[in-house]
Amino acid sequence: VPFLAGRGLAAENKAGNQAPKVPEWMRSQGEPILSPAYGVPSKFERDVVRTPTDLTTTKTSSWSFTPLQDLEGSITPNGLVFERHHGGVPAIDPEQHELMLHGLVDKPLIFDMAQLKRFPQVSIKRFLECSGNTLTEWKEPTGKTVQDTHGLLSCCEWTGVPLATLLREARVKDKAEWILAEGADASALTRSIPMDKALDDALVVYAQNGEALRPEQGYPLRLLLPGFEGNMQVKWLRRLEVGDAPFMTREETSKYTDLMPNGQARQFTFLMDAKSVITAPSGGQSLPDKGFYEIRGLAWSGRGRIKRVDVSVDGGRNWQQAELDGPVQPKCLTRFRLPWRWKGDSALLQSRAIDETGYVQPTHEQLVDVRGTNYVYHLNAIQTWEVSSQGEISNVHV
Amino acid sequence: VPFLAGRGLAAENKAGNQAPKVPEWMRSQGEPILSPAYGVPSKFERDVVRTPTDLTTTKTSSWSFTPLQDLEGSITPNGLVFERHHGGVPAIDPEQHELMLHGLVDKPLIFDMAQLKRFPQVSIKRFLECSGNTLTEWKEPTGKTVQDTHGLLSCCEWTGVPLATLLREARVKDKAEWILAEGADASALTRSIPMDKALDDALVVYAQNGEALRPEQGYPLRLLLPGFEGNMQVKWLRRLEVGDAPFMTREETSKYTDLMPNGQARQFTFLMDAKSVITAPSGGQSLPDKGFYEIRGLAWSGRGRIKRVDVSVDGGRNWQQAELDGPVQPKCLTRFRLPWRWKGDSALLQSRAIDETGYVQPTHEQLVDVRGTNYVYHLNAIQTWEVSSQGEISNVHV
Amino acid sequence: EQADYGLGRPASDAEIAGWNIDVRPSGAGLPEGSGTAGDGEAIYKTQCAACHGPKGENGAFPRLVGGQGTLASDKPIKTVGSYWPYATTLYDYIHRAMPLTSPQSLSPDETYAVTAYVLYLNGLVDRDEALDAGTLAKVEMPNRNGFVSPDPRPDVSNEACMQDCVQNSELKAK
Amino acid sequence: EQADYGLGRPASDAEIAGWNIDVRPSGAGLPEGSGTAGDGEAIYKTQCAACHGPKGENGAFPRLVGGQGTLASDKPIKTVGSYWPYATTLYDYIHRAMPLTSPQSLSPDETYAVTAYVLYLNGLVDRDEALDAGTLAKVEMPNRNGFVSPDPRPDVSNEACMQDCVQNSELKAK
Ligand code: HEC
Ligand code: HEC
Ligand SMILES: [Ca+2]
Ligand SMILES: [Ca+2]
Ligand SMILES: [Ca+2]
Ligand SMILES: [Ca+2]
Ligand SMILES: [Ca+2]
Ligand SMILES: [Ca+2]
Ligand SMILES: [Co+2]
Ligand SMILES: [Co+2]
Repeated sequence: VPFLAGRGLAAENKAGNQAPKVPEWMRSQGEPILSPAYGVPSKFERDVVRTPTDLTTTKTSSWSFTPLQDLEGSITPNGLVFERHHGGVPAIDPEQHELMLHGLVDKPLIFDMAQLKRFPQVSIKRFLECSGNTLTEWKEPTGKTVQDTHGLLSCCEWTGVPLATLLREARVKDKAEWILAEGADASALTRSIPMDKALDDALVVYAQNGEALRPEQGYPLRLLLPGFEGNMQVKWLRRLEVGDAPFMTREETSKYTDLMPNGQARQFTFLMDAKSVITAPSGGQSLPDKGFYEIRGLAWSGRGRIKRVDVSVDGGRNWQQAELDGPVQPKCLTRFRLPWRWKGDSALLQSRAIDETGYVQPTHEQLVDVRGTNYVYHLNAIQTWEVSSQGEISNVHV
Repeated sequence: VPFLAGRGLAAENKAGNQAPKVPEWMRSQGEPILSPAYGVPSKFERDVVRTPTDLTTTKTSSWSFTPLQDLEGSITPNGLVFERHHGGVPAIDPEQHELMLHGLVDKPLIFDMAQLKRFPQVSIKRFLECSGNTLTEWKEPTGKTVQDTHGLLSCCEWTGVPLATLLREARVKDKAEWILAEGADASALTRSIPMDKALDDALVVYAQNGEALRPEQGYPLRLLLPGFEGNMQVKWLRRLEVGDAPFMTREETSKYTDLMPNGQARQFTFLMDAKSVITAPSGGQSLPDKGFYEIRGLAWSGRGRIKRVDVSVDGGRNWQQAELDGPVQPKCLTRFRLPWRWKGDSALLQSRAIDETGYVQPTHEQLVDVRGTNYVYHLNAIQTWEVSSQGEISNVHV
Repeated sequence: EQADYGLGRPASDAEIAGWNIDVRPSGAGLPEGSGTAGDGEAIYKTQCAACHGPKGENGAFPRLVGGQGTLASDKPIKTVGSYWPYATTLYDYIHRAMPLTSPQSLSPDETYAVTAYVLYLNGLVDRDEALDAGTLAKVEMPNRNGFVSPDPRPDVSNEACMQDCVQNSELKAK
Repeated sequence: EQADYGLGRPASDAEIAGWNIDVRPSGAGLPEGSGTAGDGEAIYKTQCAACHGPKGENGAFPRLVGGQGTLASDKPIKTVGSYWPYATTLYDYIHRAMPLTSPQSLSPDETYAVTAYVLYLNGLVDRDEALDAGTLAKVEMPNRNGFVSPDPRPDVSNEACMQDCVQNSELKAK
């Protein structure tokens, strides 16, 4: 059942299984172990699923949203991690998949999966956000729920081998500056990766929340560039070519460039700026009655740790510092909380993140003043949820 | 594909999809988004499942093991969290489920799920281990894989309300000392919880790795007692009765008491002592060739943080300190790693954990000397994997 | 932390009574009713024997009878008679969980009777001894004092020797 | 960290050649072969028009043609002609990803031809101008200098005002 009675609760007769009666599920044996061997959610949670965008003509070059309103803590369950594909999800046989590393290296190499897994390994909890997350909200409030407005966002414990380790194995030449990463899907998606990131915390990962990557997240192998826009973290990774300049692929020229009002477009805007959103109470939900609620949300920054999150219930006129769930990790979803007593009058809920660089999450208006409304990507503005006096919650701009 | 060629790899013709050829999965569109809306593992990972014990006559009072050899990092994916049930898994409608809190309180209360989720919330990453984990290994090495020998062990980010918060709401009377926790399954399982734990870090949880609890882990509500044996962390929680003495339930008298050689049995042995095991290389796997391997494993303690893990490759004669994945959290699975070059001769791999209390994980022999071999529970001895000169790995006692 | 979040509703006495099924060593929680082993034999034969064996031994499911005196042996046999410390727990468990296929189906009288029968099979009550809220708690279980607490662990202390560590087995061999 | 884990095998030139399909702005990576817009029209009509429209406009899928001069307007139209900075990227992308239903199926000659046709539809090459490894990189794209880097952000600085904060909108209203 949703945290708030957002979805109509059938008022069917509930007395049957409640005190003083012995519930029916206590009066006969339940399901045996392994029902099934790889467990699935309760049938009562069948509403908690990814939902599709309605902006694309084909479902193989499209995206689906994580149900942030139904999630707690800061780990996204693997089955609900958002999708953004350009040529559909390939069914790759891991025993045939290989990674080719060549270009400005002394020793061009090919790795199979077993070899990649033998390298020294790193497990690290990092967010993944599509740079197009929240793109529907540039011009006017459009998404109904936080899944619609912010759902191209997830966070997993990723495991893999540092890209730097593979580069050392291949003996990278000095004049190397950029690396082309190429996926083994039908779009053979390619992005240019700057060498300093490759040698910093870039990973070639094969596991997600403890198990093998899911097909939609790049099984059996993908790139992880903590804090960078999702599109660069190439899924189904098959090739890394070391070069001395950007490769100027379609995804970093025609797409994932940010058009300014003057007609110029910003290129190589890799980092996801500090951002936050309240997930409860949020759009489409309703407060069943006056009284105590804990305002909860998520904050994250591609530039490191979240330092502070403030919450306002009056549309930004007054703010209170929220509590952060520790240990706060860099480039990772961070859960924030603020106790709140709703007295029944209308309210405007906002959250504002500050990261370790001191950067303060801007208002929608401040961003539009500088970037216009055709920027498409990197919309990290403060989100406002209006609570009506009836407790109905909607997406608004102030 | 397993990290090590443990399972026979069909030597089918792999050239078809490898360089220089264009793999078939790049030559046509892949699957669309939402295939399905709640994602599932790749078909190539269908071997990664929970496996059953063969020690029980009925599958509704039984247990299944987590495939630790196939997992990375320290989060257990929800579908692979181990099971231990006494009356099967009930299918509870969350909109009818209630929690009753009564006994030595001024205000006996009943909470529904929506109300429980509105209380101030805590999300915390903790291990869950059945106190019967590794019980097959008391007398002689029996389990083939680390899933067999140590698989009643998982670790999730749990979210719920502190039990102390609910107790304060009900105004607990001074002479309260113990709380009976009762589940809404066919065994109506009950355990007595000491009040100091209830007021410390005990939680009433409803979410696991971000989403609702899974049916096998207590959907929609369970108790979480970090560091305590799994049986006490009552699933499908329906009732908490505050009392002044232990309730002496069947699960804490007939079961979950530890028989000593002198015929006396230890009762209320709540805590899971510091323990560790190497998950790779481990039983049933084989090393494909000489060369570099990273020895990897898990360490955990019910008494707080893991301080150090040492690894031996000669059966305990010499040890090296392994590296721990940070941030090390208390009462949480902690991944450890040690680089190792196998030269092709036989080896005896062991790990030894030390927790923040200074307690050192004992040898099998030390435990048996004190507790005999009919103790059943709490076997936290050092595990030894023998690597033969052919690279085959098996479970042995030294 | 605020004391009162105003969440949750009062539990009525009737609601509590319906779910408050635990029985404590003092006998607290035992309902009205009674039964003798004699009464319980029929119930046991029809609802329990199929799984636990006609005499509470040699069934496909846990053995309920016998094993007294074996706890300190190499092959301890833990049953109601040899291991359980309280007869009240037997009533509690049978009522809440047995028969496996229909828990909480036995009435108080039936539960007293079949509890008596299992105790009787273990030689702990006479066939016609009536067990009820007053008498059940007085039944003396052989292993009443067989449990020790609080938890005496840590009960083993290993050292973190790092180099040329001598194995216990070698120590013993000397 | 040790330099050499001895994991992975050497990649042969032949293996690399099979997968090394990227084309860079310099023209590096362009294969042997050539094609004119004239050659490309038939390929476009049979393999592309169904999705992108007969003239690269008004198809169900992304518009490829037109939009020049709109980038600074309220309704910018980003196409190959109005937005792409390099013609070499067009070759690279068409060969690796188009037609959508059969990527990497076009030969070098076919790819040069249909690349030329898309450029032609945008008025950027003549119908009979042969594009090949030498000439493609020389095609001047209208929006060649339309991109700025490095990343100029942060480009907005908000303050963490806590009490009685004045909204921008109010500021403006004054
Ligand atoms: C369909 C099979 C079945 C039937 C019928 C059944 N039982 Fe059981 N019984 C079991 C199983 C299985 C267990 C072990 C439960 C567990 O693993 O927690 C058990 C456990 C018990 C125990 C606890 C044993 C111990 O030492 O912990 C008692 C006492 C018991 N049963 C008594 C009864 C009585 C009395 C009846 C009839 C009223 C009955 N059983 C009918 C299957 C059955
Ligand atoms: C079955 C439909 C289909 C066919 C046939 C097809 N395309 Fe596409 N095309 C698409 C889709 C869908 C996209 C957008 C892909 C994405 O979202 O990344 C696209 C994108 C493109 C782009 C990039 C547009 C941009 O501005 O980024 C070009 C250029 C292109 N196609 C050219 C062609 C050519 C040339 C052909 C024929 C050889 C062709 N297409 C055939 C569906 C098709
Ligand atoms: Ca529902
Ligand atoms: Ca960008
Ligand atoms: Ca397989
Ligand atoms: Ca114990
Ligand atoms: Ca009671
Ligand atoms: Ca190249
Ligand atoms: Co009853
Ligand atoms: Co080709």
